[in-house]
Amino acid sequence: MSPTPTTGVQVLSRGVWRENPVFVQLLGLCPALAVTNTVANSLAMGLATFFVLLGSSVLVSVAKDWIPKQVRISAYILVIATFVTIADLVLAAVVPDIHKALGAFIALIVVNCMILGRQEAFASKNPVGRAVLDAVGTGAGFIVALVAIGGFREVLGYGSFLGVPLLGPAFEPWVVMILPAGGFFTLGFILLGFGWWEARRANSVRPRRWMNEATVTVEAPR
Amino acid sequence: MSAGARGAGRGGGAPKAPARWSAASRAGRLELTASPHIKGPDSTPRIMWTVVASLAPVVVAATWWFGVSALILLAGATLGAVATERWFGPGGTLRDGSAAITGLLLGLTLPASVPLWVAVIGGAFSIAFGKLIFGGLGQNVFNPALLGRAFLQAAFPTVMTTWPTRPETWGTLAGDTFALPFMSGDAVAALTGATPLGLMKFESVGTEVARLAVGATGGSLGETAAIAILAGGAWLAAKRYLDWRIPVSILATVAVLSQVVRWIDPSSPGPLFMLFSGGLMLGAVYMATDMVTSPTTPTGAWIYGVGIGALVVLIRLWGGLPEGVMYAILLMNAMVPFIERATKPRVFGTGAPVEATS
Amino acid sequence: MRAGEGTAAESRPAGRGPPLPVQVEPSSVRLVSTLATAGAVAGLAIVLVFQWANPRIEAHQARVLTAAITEVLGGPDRYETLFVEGGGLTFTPVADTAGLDRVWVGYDRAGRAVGIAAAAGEPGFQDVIRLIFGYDPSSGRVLGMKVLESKETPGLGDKIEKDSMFVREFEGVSTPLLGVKSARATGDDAEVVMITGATISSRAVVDIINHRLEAIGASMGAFWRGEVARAEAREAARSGGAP
Amino acid sequence: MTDLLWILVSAMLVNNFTLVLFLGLCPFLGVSARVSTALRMGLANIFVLTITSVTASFLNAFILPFAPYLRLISFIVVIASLVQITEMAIKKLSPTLFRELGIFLPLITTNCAILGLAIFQTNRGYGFVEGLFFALGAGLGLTLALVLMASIRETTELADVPSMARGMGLVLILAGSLSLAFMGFAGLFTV
Repeated sequence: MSPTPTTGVQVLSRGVWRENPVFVQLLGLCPALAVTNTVANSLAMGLATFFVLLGSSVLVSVAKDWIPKQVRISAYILVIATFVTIADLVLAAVVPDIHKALGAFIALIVVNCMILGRQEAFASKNPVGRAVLDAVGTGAGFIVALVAIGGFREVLGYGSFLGVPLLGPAFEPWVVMILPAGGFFTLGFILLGFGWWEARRANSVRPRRWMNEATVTVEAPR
Repeated sequence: MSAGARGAGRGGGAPKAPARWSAASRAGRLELTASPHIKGPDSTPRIMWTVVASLAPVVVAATWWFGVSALILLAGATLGAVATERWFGPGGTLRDGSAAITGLLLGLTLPASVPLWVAVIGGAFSIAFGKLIFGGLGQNVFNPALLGRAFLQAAFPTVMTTWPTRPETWGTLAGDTFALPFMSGDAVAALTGATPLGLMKFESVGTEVARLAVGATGGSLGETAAIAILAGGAWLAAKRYLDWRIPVSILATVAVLSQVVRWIDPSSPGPLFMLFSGGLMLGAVYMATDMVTSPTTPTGAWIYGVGIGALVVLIRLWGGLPEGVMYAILLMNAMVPFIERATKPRVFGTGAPVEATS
Repeated sequence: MRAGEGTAAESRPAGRGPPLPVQVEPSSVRLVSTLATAGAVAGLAIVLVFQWANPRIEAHQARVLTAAITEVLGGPDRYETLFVEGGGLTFTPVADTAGLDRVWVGYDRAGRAVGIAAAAGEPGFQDVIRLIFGYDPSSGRVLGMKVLESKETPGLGDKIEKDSMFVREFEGVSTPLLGVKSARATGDDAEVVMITGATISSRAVVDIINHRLEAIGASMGAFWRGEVARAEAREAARSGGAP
Repeated sequence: MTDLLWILVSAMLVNNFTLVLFLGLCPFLGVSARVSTALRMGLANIFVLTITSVTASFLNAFILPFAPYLRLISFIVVIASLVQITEMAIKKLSPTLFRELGIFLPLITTNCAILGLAIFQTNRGYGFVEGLFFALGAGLGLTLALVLMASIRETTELADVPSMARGMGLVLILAGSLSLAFMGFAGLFTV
């Protein structure tokens, strides 16, 4: 991991790109692959996760002095589960169609390692303002990643973007992109693209920083 | 990350990946050797081009039954594979012919009516993600041609399950072969029939074994003429270019299991039908025997073959798909590293304690 | 264990004085009370949101159900819920309604029953397919079919809900249904032509309806005869009382 | 009986938890570098999934009809504590088993597959026995996917993988290929 950033802008921006939760840290892959067959679903899942992350970070950061460290993980999970239940109920009441499309995966935001990770690594150690910046940055990075994956899959799999047909009626859709295999392939393609780009850019100066970070993050026990 | 050294130090994997070839190709030489169980003067190019030659009767049969479209598609799939190998592969690996074989085999598994661009994409996918991503020849896990076929089947399910009838004249296209890239073909143009397995599964209609043997049925380009495939396979087996244990164990398993099922349920298709229909012959002789993706030990070869046969019977008789040879082989490809471990007692028994992460 | 320590720690004003020394092991009371407080707050928040959201969710579910029933019964004026109890259909079951299987009977403007809608689900190609269909016990014909939930292959198996040709085949088809390939269709009343390339999914739809009718078709018939008798009685009473 | 068989086969092969439903991806990607580790992880998963299924059946039958909105919270809290208690019990009763499975148990608790199983089981209305078969199928499917992936990864370690594909890129392509191969099981035992 990179050294702790100092300015608020850095706190905000690193989650979006340099420490993108999906592409770099490979966290929260379950929703990132399971519901990203269209951009609309990706966006809804991204926003729901964003809401939960932001809410939990604020609450954890505010309450950090009252939570004894022995029960902190349980307390975080309780906080996260509360926000997820709220998000689940609100989505079901306001946008029932999207709620049906996302199905059980809204509830599974609870076990998104990214959210718990941010509480443990940042919100519980920083003042509210910085926790908000961190949550916004990380949440935005998650949305960016989900929409990128969803866009790739929807354009190839349905020939449309956000439901708007792009490629004409004669386009032969690549059904595999909507299927589970397409989810793995899409993220695989994107990571290969990063790997290629990084290998080309950095030649031997800083070899494979992306991939090393990614590997280390995933293999370390949470 | 010195992957080679790390893996070799643990001794966990199969010793079939030759560390040599990258060095050799970097030096600009073309002397490539792949599977280590081949000894003597048989170089990789020689084996590969012999396999291509042995496919001649199958290609002739495909062209006979499906007309000019067959030739165009076979050329397209081969071109897609060879071009990908040329552009993205390590230099100089084209001449060993392995990319051409992959393309040709993939082409033989396509229905005659698919658009040309589908065949080209399939060939490119086979080589790029079936082979090059693992580091090239000799290091891939899945049979590249079948992985490409599985991808196409998942990507374009309608196109890949439309089986045209024999065109009226040899020069008539079997479908919308020249559809614009990424656009769907004109489905009305193709007169569609059904494969013998589809007829059996969905309508309980059998097909005479004699027609199956010569290929006068619907199906993929190269899978219909069982006799042509057997001829090519026998020649290769005689030259010891393929491990006879694999096709024999696959075919025997299918025959035995389908006979057993027939005793229990007389309405199920018998062994002869099961053996000669669908892609079983092509898969057993040319796909499952791929030296890279099949086990190297004799015991392993038997286990692998029996596994494929059992999976074929399972999917054909109880699955939702009429045909399962492709999936059976891919699944057993995935099992090969495991089979190799299990059939090498030295490695399997000692199994050094390993830490959770590295 | 010192009583009251948990509360003392809780009430310590935030921001004043140094933070709690971490070396001191907080008592179990403190740990439990923290979690209990958090749980209580969480429960309260959820209950409040639930109070707001639940009527909307239930209204939506009712709308979806009404739309589906209206569609498969060919637009009835209204519908009533029927419960399957003891092999018969009844409006007023003896047992608790929560555990009972239910169907819906639709009425036209004149109050005549037009058909019964029933939901059912069975495994298809990928996962369970759930659907609802309308049935007319007097003619033994299906009135319509709508897939409620399926995960069949996009572009192939999902034609069971998206291909209007296939869906329309269920309007007026006589039972038990017969799934046939297009090449073998004979024009029989009971035939449903299956989707090319999605035979398993199409056949699953046909089987689901057939199995459901096998299970409750007889009770539907019995209920229907009673309903017809009641309608006739009403009719007779009205015509008898008019002059 | 056929229904139970279908539930088992569906959760294990047709709708494999990892390769089709994307549940349990963290261990699938993180703990699949060695076959021996993967196997132990899989066994620990089967164990926890079974406990989860029983717990979820119990909660669904006796507690949640009164407060459906607390489902998520009670699932996660009760299952996490149960796994922890089990871990302590195993540590006391069978140190050998604890060495084999113990270190994985806390890792598993925060794994999507566990909560996913409880939620799917509830949404599908499975009872106690059906839930057990579902959990067994899911666990076997997870183990199968893990072990296959691990044995393939051990082999590809020897391969001369291009630099851009080292790390997770290749693993994800492999997962996609496995997912393609598992499509062959679609429709198993439904006709």
